[in-house]
Amino acid sequence: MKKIFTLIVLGGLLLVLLSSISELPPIGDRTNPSYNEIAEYYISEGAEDTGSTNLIAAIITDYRAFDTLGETTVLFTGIAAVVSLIGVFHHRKSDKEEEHHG
Amino acid sequence: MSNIHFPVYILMLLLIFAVTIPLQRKSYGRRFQILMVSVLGIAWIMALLELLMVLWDAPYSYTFGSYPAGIGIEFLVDEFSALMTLIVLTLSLLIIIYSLKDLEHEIESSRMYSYYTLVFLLIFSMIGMIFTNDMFNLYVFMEILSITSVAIIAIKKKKDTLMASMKYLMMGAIGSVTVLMGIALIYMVTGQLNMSAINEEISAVWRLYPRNILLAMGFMITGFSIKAAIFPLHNWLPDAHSTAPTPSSALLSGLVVKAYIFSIAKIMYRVVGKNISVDIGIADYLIIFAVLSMMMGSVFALTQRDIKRRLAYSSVSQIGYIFLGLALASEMGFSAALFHVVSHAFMKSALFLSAGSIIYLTGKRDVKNLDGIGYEMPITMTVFSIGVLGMIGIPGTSGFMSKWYLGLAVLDAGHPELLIVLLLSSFLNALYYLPIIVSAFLRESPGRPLEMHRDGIPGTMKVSMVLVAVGSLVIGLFPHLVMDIIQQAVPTFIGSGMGL
Amino acid sequence: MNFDLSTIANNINYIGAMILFIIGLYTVLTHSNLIKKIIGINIMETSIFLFFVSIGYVKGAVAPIIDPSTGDKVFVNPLPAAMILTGIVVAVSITAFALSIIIKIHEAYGTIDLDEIMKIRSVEEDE
Amino acid sequence: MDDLFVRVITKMILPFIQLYGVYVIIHGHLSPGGGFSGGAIFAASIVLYTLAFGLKPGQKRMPHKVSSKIETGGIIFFILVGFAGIATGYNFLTNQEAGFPMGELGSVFSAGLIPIVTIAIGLKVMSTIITLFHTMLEEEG
Repeated sequence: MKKIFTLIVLGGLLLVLLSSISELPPIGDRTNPSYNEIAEYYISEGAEDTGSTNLIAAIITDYRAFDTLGETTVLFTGIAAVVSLIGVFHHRKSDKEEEHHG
Repeated sequence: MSNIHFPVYILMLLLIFAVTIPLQRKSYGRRFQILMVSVLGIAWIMALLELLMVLWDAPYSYTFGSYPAGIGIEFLVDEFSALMTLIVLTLSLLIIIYSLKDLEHEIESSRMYSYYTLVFLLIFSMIGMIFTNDMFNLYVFMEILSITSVAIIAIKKKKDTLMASMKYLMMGAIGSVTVLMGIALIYMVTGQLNMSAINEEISAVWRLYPRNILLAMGFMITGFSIKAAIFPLHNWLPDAHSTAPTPSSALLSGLVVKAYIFSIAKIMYRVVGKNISVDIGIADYLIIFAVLSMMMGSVFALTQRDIKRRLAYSSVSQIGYIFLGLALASEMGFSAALFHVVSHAFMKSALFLSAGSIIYLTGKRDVKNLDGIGYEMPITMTVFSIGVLGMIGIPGTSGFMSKWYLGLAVLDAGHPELLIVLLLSSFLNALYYLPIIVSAFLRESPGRPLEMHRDGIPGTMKVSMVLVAVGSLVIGLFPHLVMDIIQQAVPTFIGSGMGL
Repeated sequence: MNFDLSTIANNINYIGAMILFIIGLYTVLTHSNLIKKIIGINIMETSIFLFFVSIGYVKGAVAPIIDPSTGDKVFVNPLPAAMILTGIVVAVSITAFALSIIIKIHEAYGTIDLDEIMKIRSVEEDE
Repeated sequence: MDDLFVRVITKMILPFIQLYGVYVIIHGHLSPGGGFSGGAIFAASIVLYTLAFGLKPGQKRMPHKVSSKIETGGIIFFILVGFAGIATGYNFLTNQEAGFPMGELGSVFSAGLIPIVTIAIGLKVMSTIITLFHTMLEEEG
């Protein structure tokens, strides 16, 4: 019952999404609004500004390096969260904790 | 002392401290606690200087990598974001002081370092979300926030906590994915990620690609609403906030939800712009959901017997107030919403901290068992009462002022019928909050003489709790302290900002 | 809403992304197995990566790596690709954390099926 | 997985995987790849080693003590590189103006802070993936 209901709702959502396809900017067109002066700036000035031939590397580590700092922090957060939940503390397994369990 | 790098200094101080916590050699103890509080203290001083600087000079934009905004990432430091940062740091400082003793009862001692790593990352990401003026940067900070906010619940490792955090993580992940879809749709037609730059382009785009903007708004508002727990999407919140350790509940209810709401405000007013938000008609829908949230949150709260669960449901209804302000799409409504963000942060933190103290001392979570607790813990119950009176909206409290502003905004926007909803919701608030106070102070507890005691909780918990309550009172008695800053910030916020 | 074949063929990436998004959402909402829910979230994330990268695609263009020896070429938009790199890392972190919660849930309840967990919980509450 | 073939083959291809990972990290600013992909490739080698030889020998390759230092070090290093921009009077994470040597376009030693940051990220990603894998294995028993 729940499955059918979800299916109907999501089917409706899919129809709404698909019906808007023809109104989206076409794929792969050079005149698309997303291929604007920002993208052209990266392509024309990227090598000059950053000295990197790989423009994606230029963006992630120079133009938008702060995002990448956030991203490494996400990784750090992920591992901190995992360790907080299931980590076994080898190097800090003090006598106190042993007492706790024993 | 003017220095434009203050936002970076605050963020990096928090981040550096967070990442160095796992390297601590000594076992968790007093030395670390002092270090932690002083780091937050330094960050707090910097935030205060930052606010004074912005008020003295003018809002400014800070670009990373010295590239122009749009090419690089931009921070927009305006009055309200500086104020929000100060409030986030104030409350987190007080909550962390509270947590020093309280946490010993709630999580394993070997997880203390992990907990504080996560809390510092949480504060870091909230401040990042407040300052950023870049859509994708907002998403990155939001992800840090959604992982840490789940992790500080799950760390308790009780059975129900695990299920609650799983639910929260699932809903949160769906929310983030939805927001990212919205960002993609907006990027598709504007080619910009900078919020002010999008705002400049969007009026032209709105005519060319209305469907894109409509879908993008739908996706983003839905995504953030999941994370901010608006009524039909709220079902993770009561579980998560009530099972979490008390300091986490206070952080989550007081601050984290506000960071998401502030993001919605940014999307509606700074990115898409007020006029288009109204044209799309999204404002009208939001009013419906806000009203539903206000009413249903209170109705659900009435049926709860667990005190923390009752507080959590009350958060749902209070978030409805903030949404109502945002949905009015007027400057008055907007500033009322921002005011309520601030005042609710203080009130809810005070409520959760005092409820946590009750649980700490007596272990009682059921509101039926709180008879006469006011004599056993007078300070705690006074703090609780201040929070409650604010929630109901007794004159002189910050809650009254936010309802007052909200009422004025509702009348100004020409929706007098919403005033009834406001009053009805306040009445419901009174219905589920007042009995707790009445029974705490006026009823006799079974098997205990009715005489004044001193609260048997550690001093740090008392001090921090009282300071939060005092903060709430100060905002209530001198609302202009906050309101002036908000009104100064509204033009820069709604106007396209500084942009490219 | 005119669905001729060329519209579908030209926008196959967007259509695929949207269908994947719905499939992912359906998986999250209906399956009771927690691991399958995680898979659903990953499908949703992948669908958005596909969507985002398709935005940056330009017909006939090459990957945005400049070769100083050859002349000017048309490059695809590098910004979406850079953002997706960030998005993938975020997805990895969330998946890892969700899996670790599932490990703990399995420890606590002995099952990772949501329906069975609900049954266990209702029995516990009755006691 | 106690299998002779797996062990022998793993030992044989391990250095090549690691070399490839290092190559991808170092050439991040010249060719497809970078810190994240290179770090993941390098981590895959240790994951393979752990799968073939068991948890204990795998952990010897990457003890928790070392990995936690790398994680912290990677981020702190990134932040310090960023502060170089502030120290020279520009904003956080400034590259060229902050005086990082730009070198010749297309050579390995070029592009200022990009390779430096890429190496830091590569180390960080490597240790994160290995630690995640080992932590989950430990929990399973």
